[in-house]
Parts: sequence; structure tokens; C-alpha cells
Amino acid sequence: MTAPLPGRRYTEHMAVPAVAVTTAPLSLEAVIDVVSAGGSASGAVASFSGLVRDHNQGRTVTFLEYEAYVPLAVKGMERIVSEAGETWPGVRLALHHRIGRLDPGEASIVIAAAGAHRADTFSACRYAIERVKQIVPIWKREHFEGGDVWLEGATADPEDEAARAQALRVSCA
Amino acid sequence: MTAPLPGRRYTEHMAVPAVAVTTAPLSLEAVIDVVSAGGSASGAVASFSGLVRDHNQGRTVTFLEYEAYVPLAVKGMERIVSEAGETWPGVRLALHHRIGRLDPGEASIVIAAAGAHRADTFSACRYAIERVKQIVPIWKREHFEGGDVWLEGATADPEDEAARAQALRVSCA
Amino acid sequence: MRVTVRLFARLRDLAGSGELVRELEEPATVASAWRSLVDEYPQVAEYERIMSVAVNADYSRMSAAVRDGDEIAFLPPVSGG
Amino acid sequence: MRVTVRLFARLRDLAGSGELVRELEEPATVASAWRSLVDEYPQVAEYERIMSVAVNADYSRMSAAVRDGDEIAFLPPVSGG
Repeated sequence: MTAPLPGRRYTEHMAVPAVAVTTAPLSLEAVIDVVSAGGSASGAVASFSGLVRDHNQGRTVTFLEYEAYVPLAVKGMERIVSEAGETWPGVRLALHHRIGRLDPGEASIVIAAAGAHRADTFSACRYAIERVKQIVPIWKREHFEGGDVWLEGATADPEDEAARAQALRVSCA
Repeated sequence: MTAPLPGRRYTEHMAVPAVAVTTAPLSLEAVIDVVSAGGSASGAVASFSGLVRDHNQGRTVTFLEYEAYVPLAVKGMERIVSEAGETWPGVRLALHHRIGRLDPGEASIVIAAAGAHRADTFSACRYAIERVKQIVPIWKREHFEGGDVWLEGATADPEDEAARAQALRVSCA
Repeated sequence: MRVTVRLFARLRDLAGSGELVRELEEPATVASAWRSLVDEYPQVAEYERIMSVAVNADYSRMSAAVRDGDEIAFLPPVSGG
Repeated sequence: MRVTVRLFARLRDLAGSGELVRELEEPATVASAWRSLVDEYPQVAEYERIMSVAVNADYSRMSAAVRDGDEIAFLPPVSGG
């Protein structure tokens, strides 16, 4: 991944990639454009934005700090695109994850899935966010009033078929 | 619903409503803004665009013509917002449907659902498009190479609980 | 009594108009308006079992009473989205 | 042989650095690098059962052999999205 230039959106100076890990503000429109490119064969685009909440577990969140093992995070996201393509043939998927400091209300992730039929695009979009939380080496530290804490979720293992089955299940696949 | 001024997007001259039936081009960003208004309590926004496909059932589609019984269509969409609010408390939903002539690639409907947690927002967004297809008095005439045909789907009956249960089921609720 | 009848999509095409005024004998129901329509445009009859009806922009039933000035809509199966 | 060890998130905080160079005796595995790390920073030991490991930016295992110049990453449970 090319590092973005300071102070510019990454969409201004590069062809938008299907997957990206970037410190720049995210654009849902950018990932929608990626999956919509190539004509009018798609009848449906499902999309998702994950936003920083101002409260979590009763704490007032001041900001989040995201960190990634970037080369492996990009590979993990590419793997998710590939898994989705195998599970829902013809569906195109794009996802961008932001890292660095994020204030409440800012998007930490944007995802878009386009295809001929809506069911597959909803499933692929939901699958992508579930898999990001399972296998992509990105971490967030929550800064709240009175302290900060690293949040820890799933032990990342792309080969864990039980985790993948769980992601498929909640995706209504 | 206020009719849009010719040649201007409806978002330029009016407060954006949660539901709308309009001849103006749709903006996914507009419905996302509607559901995102009011702070940073939301952690998730699921969104959906329905697009005109250039092929359908083996035919080459030249354009679609959408027609609505506007006052009842708006009421139907308001009902969907209300149903979603009862089913997923705290989730905010907005949806805009376009009518008139639409070319392949253009959006016929845009939907956004925001809430604290992603599962509810995906479900509410999917539920909304299913319910539009069940109870909102809007019709499309497909113009294809060699002819045209009015498409007919569901007999609209908002009180049909079997239809509502079906919409909930495919929404992974 | 006089009512306005609204027709949409293929039903409108079959009748050749999206808005008609019908004179009905009192007491009248939605069904009275429909029968009057079928008398004039027999080709619309096929919609009787699959259409929805509305009175003054609210979903209603064939058996519902209608009053002078009401707007009655006959709605083919919908295909929005 | 010399390897680079990458640490992230709380694991990085516990060790006080996100990138360390370790000298290992041949033949070495990912586990050799981890043991060397625990010897110096005992507080990281709690991650042994819950972390993932990577070699040269690909997921790997504790038993995997490593070679001179490899980059070994120890990854706490992830929390992206």
C-alpha cells in the first residue's frame, strides 16, 4: 500500500484499491466506486461504515488509536475479498481500514459489496466486517475519561474453520 | 413531499427527510447523513443502493420507468421506518425512492440504517428493502430491446403478517 | 355520489387513463366502483384477485364504504425497489 | 543468526518496544524467539496461549523454523473494525 500524502485524501492521488490500510480519512463513496466500476451489471450495492462511538461499556470515549501490522493486515483483507468471491461468485468487495488517531464519529472502516442480487451483497458485506474482526491484525486502544485500554478480541487464525463458519452464519449466508 | 426544483438535487434546497419519493437523482450520502445526525452514539451504519441493471431475465434493458401512488408510497415508507424502530430499538432508518425514467446504473432506491451495533443496522437495512418490495405502491416498467413490460411482484398488504415474517427472516433478525 | 378512481401501472394502461370520475349509487363501496370500472373496461377484471385497494391514500378493502368525493385507488401487485 | 521481532498493541507496551533484534542459536524456531523474549520481559508470558504469530508477514506457528534475517511478529488478539 502506498502511504497517503499528508493532508490529502488517498482518493485524490491514487487509483483506489479494493483493500487499503491508511491513516487518511475514509470515504464510503470510494469503496462503492471500486465495486461499481465496470458497468451496469450490478443491481445492488450493500455498504457499511464502522464509526467511533462516544461511549463504550459505560465509559466516555475521548478517542481511539488504531494500530496495524500493515503488510499482514492488507493480506488478510485481500484474503477476505478472495473468500467472498468464492462464496458469492460475481460479488465484488472492497474494504478500507483506517489507523492512527480517530475521534468519535469518524469512520474506522468502510466496506462495499456489489452484485446482481441484494441477498449476496448484504451477506458479503456483513461477512467482511465479521472476518476483519477475526483475522486482520489491527488493534484499537480506547482512550476514555480517566485512562486508556487496549481492546482485545479474537485470536487471529485465518485457518480456523469454526470462526469462518460463525462469520458465514451471522452473514445470513 | 415537496417536489424538487428541476435540475437541482433535492438535497440542495430542503432539509433531507427520512423518507422521500422523488424524480431527482438519489444520494446515498443524503440518507446516511439523515441517520447519522445527532452525535456519535452510533457505531455502525449499514446502507444499500438498488441500481438499474442493464440486463434482466436475458433481456437487454434500455431504461426503467418507475411510477408511484406517491401519498400512499410515502406512508408505506414511514410505516417501514416505524416497524424498524419497533423491531430494533435505537436504530434510525432513512430511505428514498426515485420515480420517473432511470437509465442502467442509476439508483432507484437508497437506504441507510444507523445504530450502536452492526447486527441491527444490517437487519434493519435489509428489512427495509424487503418491505418496500412488499407494501409500497411503486411499479416499474422495463423497457428492453424489442418492447416493454410492467413488472408485478407482491400484492401490497401491510397487514399481511406472513409477508412481514418473511421480511424479518431474510433480514437475519 | 361522485368518486375519483386512480389506476396505476398496467391497470392504468388497460383502462387507458390513470384518473377517472365515476358516479355511484348510494350506499356505495369500493366494490361498487370496481364493478363500474369492469363494466366499462372488462379487460381489467383479471386484477380483481391480485390487486390492492386504497381509499383516500390509505389501504382499504373491497367491502369498505365510500363517500362522495372519495379517491379510490386500484393497485396492481407492486414492483418497487 | 539474527532475527527481527515485531510486537504490537499491549504486547508492545509490555516489552517497551515494537521492534527488537534477537540473536538466536541455530536451528531456531518461532518458539526460540519467543522464549528469548520471555526471558527478558517475563510480563509478556501471559500472551503465549492467546497470541498469533507471523513470519515475514505471513501467519505461522510456534514450531516453524526461522532463518537469519527473518521478521517474526507476535500478535495479541485483534480488535479491528
